[in-house]
Amino acid sequence: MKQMTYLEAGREGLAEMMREDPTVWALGEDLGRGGVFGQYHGLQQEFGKDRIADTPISESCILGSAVGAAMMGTRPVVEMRFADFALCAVDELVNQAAKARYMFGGQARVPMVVREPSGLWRSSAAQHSQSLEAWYAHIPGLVVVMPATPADNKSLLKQAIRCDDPVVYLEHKDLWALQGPVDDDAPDLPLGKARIARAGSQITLLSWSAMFHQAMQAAELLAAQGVSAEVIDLRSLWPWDKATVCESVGRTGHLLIVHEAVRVGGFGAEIAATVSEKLFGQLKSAPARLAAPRIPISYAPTMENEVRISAEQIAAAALKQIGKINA
Amino acid sequence: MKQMTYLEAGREGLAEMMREDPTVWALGEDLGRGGVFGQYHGLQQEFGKDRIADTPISESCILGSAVGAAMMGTRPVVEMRFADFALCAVDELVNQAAKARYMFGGQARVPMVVREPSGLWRSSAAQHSQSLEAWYAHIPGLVVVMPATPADNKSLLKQAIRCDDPVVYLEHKDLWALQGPVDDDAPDLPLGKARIARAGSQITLLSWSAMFHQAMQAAELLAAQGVSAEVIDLRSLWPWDKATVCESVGRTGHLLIVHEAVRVGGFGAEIAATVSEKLFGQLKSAPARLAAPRIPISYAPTMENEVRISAEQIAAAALKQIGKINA
Amino acid sequence: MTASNFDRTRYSRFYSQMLRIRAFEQAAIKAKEEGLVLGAIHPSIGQEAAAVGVCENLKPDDILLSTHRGHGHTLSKGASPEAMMRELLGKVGGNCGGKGGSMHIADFSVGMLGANGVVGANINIAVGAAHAIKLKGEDKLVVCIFGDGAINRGPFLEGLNWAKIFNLPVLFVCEDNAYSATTHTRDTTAGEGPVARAKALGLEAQSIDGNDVVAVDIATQDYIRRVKMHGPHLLHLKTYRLGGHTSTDAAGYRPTGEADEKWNHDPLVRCRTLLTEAGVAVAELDNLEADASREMAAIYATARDAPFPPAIEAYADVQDIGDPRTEAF
Amino acid sequence: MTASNFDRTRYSRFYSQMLRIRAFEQAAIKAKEEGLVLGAIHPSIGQEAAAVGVCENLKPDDILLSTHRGHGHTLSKGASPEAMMRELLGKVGGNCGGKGGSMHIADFSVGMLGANGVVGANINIAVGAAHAIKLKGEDKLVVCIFGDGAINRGPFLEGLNWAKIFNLPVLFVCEDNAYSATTHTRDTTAGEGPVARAKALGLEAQSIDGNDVVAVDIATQDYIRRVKMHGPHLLHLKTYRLGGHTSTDAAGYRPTGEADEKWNHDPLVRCRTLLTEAGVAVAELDNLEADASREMAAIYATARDAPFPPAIEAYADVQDIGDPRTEAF
Ligand SMILES: Cc1ncc(C[n+]2csc(CCOP(=O)(O)OP(=O)(O)O)c2C)c(N)n1
Ligand SMILES: Cc1ncc(C[n+]2csc(CCOP(=O)(O)OP(=O)(O)O)c2C)c(N)n1
Ligand SMILES: [Mg+2]
Ligand SMILES: [Mg+2]
Repeated sequence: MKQMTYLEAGREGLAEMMREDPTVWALGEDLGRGGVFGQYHGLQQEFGKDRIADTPISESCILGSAVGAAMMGTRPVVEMRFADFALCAVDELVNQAAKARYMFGGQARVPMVVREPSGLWRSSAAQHSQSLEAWYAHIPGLVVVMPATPADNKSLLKQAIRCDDPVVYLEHKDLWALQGPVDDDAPDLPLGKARIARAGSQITLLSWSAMFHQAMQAAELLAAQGVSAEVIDLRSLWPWDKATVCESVGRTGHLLIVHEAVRVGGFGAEIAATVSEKLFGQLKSAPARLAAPRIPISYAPTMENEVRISAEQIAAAALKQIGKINA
Repeated sequence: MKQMTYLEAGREGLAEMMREDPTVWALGEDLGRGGVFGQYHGLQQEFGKDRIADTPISESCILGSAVGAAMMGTRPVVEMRFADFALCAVDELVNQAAKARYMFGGQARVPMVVREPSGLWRSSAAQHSQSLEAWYAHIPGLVVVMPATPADNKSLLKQAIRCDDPVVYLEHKDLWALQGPVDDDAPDLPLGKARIARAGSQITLLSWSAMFHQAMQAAELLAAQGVSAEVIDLRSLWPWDKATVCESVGRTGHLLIVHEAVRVGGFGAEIAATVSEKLFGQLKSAPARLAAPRIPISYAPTMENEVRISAEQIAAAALKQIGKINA
Repeated sequence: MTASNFDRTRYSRFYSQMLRIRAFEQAAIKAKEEGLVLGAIHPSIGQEAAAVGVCENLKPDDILLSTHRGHGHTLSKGASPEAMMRELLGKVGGNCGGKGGSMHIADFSVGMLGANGVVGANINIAVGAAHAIKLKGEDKLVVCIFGDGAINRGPFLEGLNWAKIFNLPVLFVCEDNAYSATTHTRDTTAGEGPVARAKALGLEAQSIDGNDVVAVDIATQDYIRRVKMHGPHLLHLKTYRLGGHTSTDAAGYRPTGEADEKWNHDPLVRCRTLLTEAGVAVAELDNLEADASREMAAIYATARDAPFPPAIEAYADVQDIGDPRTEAF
Repeated sequence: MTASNFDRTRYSRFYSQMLRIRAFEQAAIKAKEEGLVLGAIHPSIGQEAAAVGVCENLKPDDILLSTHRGHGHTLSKGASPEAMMRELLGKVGGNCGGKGGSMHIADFSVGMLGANGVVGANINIAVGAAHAIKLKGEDKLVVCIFGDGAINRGPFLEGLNWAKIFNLPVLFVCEDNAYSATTHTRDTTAGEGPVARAKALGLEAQSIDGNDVVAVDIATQDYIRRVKMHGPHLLHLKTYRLGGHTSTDAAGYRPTGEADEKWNHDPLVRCRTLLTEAGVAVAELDNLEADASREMAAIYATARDAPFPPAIEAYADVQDIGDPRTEAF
């Protein structure tokens, strides 16, 4: 199977969709030059300036125009550069894209993908590092996808583009260079399905995006200590795969949710609350959350690291949760 | 004690602060005419056009300019008209106001209040009805306040204005006309303290803003059926009064959280998850949430009512939760 | 405009459309007074010439985006007034199935892609619709109508700049009724207004008496041709909102006498005068007026008697993936 | 400008400041190459005349807002380069205590209210700062510097309109280096640019050769006087970014030869020529250059050797109410 990076996989997914469907196009700043991280490298050469459109620095129009273009039967892929800049276009996403189909009584479809490179990336500070997936999951009308691997980034991006709903597609900046196998013959994944990436019996570690990889490492560390952890990559936050999660936690009895976003009001809270509701009585411990403190993100590494969750921290929290060590 | 409406109480609170502190001023559209709901009625006459400023329809500048004005030692009170329109100014609130103090290493203070009339108001449809408090609670740097009564609206607004942090102050549109006692001599409330509005022993009903009144009615209905419900008005979402809530739930063993916002990713999830973490083992049931389905808000009352929680629904959910009736 | 080249058939039709809009809104205001219309409505009484002069020039597959004050535009674009009235009453058979109400009125079947509850938001959406037209190589255009207040929001700059950069087929129409809600827009608008701003963004633009339906018609025809050849243009239509911001706003903030004076320029009266001067019989014009009233009275009655949509419809048309009807378990 | 009225003392000082900026940024680029600067830096090499010509005219309590490319502005406003270098390295003693880095550099003690990571966001903030000045009746002004790319964002329209409406003491400065990241701004900007847009919003505005520090100085003096009398104005400074968008951007997207040609207009060389023509001794100018290098070399060394802030500082300065240090239980 071929190996490629997370970044290349996204690019290949987009290119394949553009070849397959002439109504697919992409818009954003500096795309002709490949986009700020190179995610669009070479695409303007293949597809021309109309379909890989270089835009002004006008986030509200980038996103807002995509709403109009989507309602008119094209499939725009919007590049927001940094998830933080999408905050310049929230009316367009939340009041317009997410609601158009509904408030017009089903007359509109808004098939668009909003790519928002998200998360911590060494010393990018408070305005270039945020993870706001919980916001989008709270908004009716939006689909929310967060791929963690190259294979998923290709497959899920393609599915997001095929989807008739507006999809917030959050790629993690720290995963761009991650290498992994991508199987061109694999059927594309349905949106909303989690993956049990590692089977285990004593605790379920649930995560997504970059944190998933920390969870996998944590499972190794736990294995070394004789603890069998199941690791789930949630992949989509809306819809989220309650069935897979509950089935797993039903078996293990312990759930530890790990995400990079701020813990207060993070999506981990929704999962924890839901799992409690569904499995009360079957749980051996309260669903636990390991996530960022409620502080902005610093530039200096010492302070920035305070919002980073490591595999060691996850393993320690898991051990504590299953009662192997004390607080 | 004098009686006044929630709207009048807010106005009086603002007027008192403006008399007390010459750096307090308000800005927004149509304020000279009293604001869209009359919350500013008469204030321009008293304080002049400089301190009750009529602005262009420029939400991003209304909020963004307040950030600059706050950093320069004034205390702007920003009127957003409808919480939904604040979505035109999210960069200004989240990337600027909330982070300025931090990212400049403590050099800045951003003492501003963002008033966002929020929530359902008959047939206002998808773009004039949203409750997005969960978003703000998730953002480090912000204080989030949601008063439910006239007395609180006066007292908490004054405290929000006095506070050196940016405060998102969500008044509920459906409460404007609510009458209640306001004690001018009462000391102003600290931000972040919940109120046990009705003592009870068998279940804790936790709510805020307009839903608090439904919860109070539900407690009446429950009392009529011999069930003793404690009712808490949370008042502030950040900080939220974990101590009061946990103490109550520790006694009753059951927690039912009721909010008007969408259930998925709503702040109820945070509370439910936290209470589970703190009180696992002491709980008689999983913390439960009654809140809106994940759908946009309709115009026609039949459909709009699907996102409204009634006292009857709360009472029924509470009975079910404590095992008095079956699913 | 001399009597000889005055197209009586055309402007009789325009007059009739203006009468229909007026009658529709009068019926809606009545329905609001009776508690039948549940949300706010923003009547466009006094602005009908702008709506009709622009929208009568659009083909069914041309695209229109409007504002919270969009009844006139929508009707003139060809939407069924019955479906519109039902929508205002939140009834079955409304254009948006009762989900939208007045502020979200839309009829995609006639190319009307929606009013909008957010001032200025339609500008970016319109530009995107035009972008799609360009990408698909279609021969149609987008008309985006917004108020004088909207030119102070960011999308005005971002959208017009965008349209020009990508050379998109959009006709921007600033329908200037002098007020933004309860504030005179002059007090919140720096510089010379929409035409100067549009020109600074590289668009051709002009101001027109928006209460003169013939002038609006001619300018629109001209600009539609130019838009198709040279990309985006802006028309500034100067009109006046004869009523309040919403139907329940008494508009006491206006200088005394202002509205009374403006009633002398009622575009319906002005159009009627032109037609009579051109020799159209008074009886014929009276008939058009009576027809419009009758049509809207009938519509009002059917809408009133129609049922509300079933509650379960609230869960439809949210989204396909993660549909709330199948997602909740 | 004749040799006779040329103020040698003044422009020697300006030259010295430009040299200090250049030397600071060269030191920063070196530190970045060595892995000491952790985040991205956006050098302003080639744009020093704009920074100095504007900021040397500001009093300590005048207010300045800048962009992601703000080292020059900040230094010229009087911030300590040592604190700035420490900030770039995320070290103790940085202006922002290591929390901000290059893109959030700020020194409130000299009226420098921050660079900003969001293009155009400083415009609304600046306008609000000026609003506070007006409310408090203070005699000072706000200078808001932004790039050519920022004029395509909504805040440009909203903020300039606002400043004019409220007649606020703001000098807007569009520092036009021809590029927005990797895109030539001409390709994304409709119309004639910032001056035309500002004029359409009722502001007086003019374009200046931004590489001519004397021209910038004179225009700034004039505009500062006018701002204090008549409210907001805009200066458009045409310059050129001699390096890449960030220090690690090779800028291969520029037409061959473009940058080489522009190096001939290096504002430092131009200023030096003026000074020598005015009779300033070459040795004196060489000394200024050596001083600047020495100063920044020393700073670089101390910054490099300074420690990182303790991790616990991450929890400070978030907020008073709901402070994360006391809230977590
Ligand atoms: C972004 C936003 N801000 C404020 C409002 C509230 N609002 C509704 S209509 C209106 C006035 C709009 O004025 P104008 O654009 O001139 O349109 P008109 O009502 O005169 O037709 C305002 C302020 C809104 N709907 N959206
Ligand atoms: C709202 C927003 N969009 C995009 C970016 C990414 N970005 C950073 S600098 C830059 C180019 C800005 O160009 P210009 O305003 O001309 O300033 P210059 O970099 O040339 O000094 C871009 C697009 C951003 N920081 N903020
Ligand atoms: Mg108007
Ligand atoms: Mg530039």
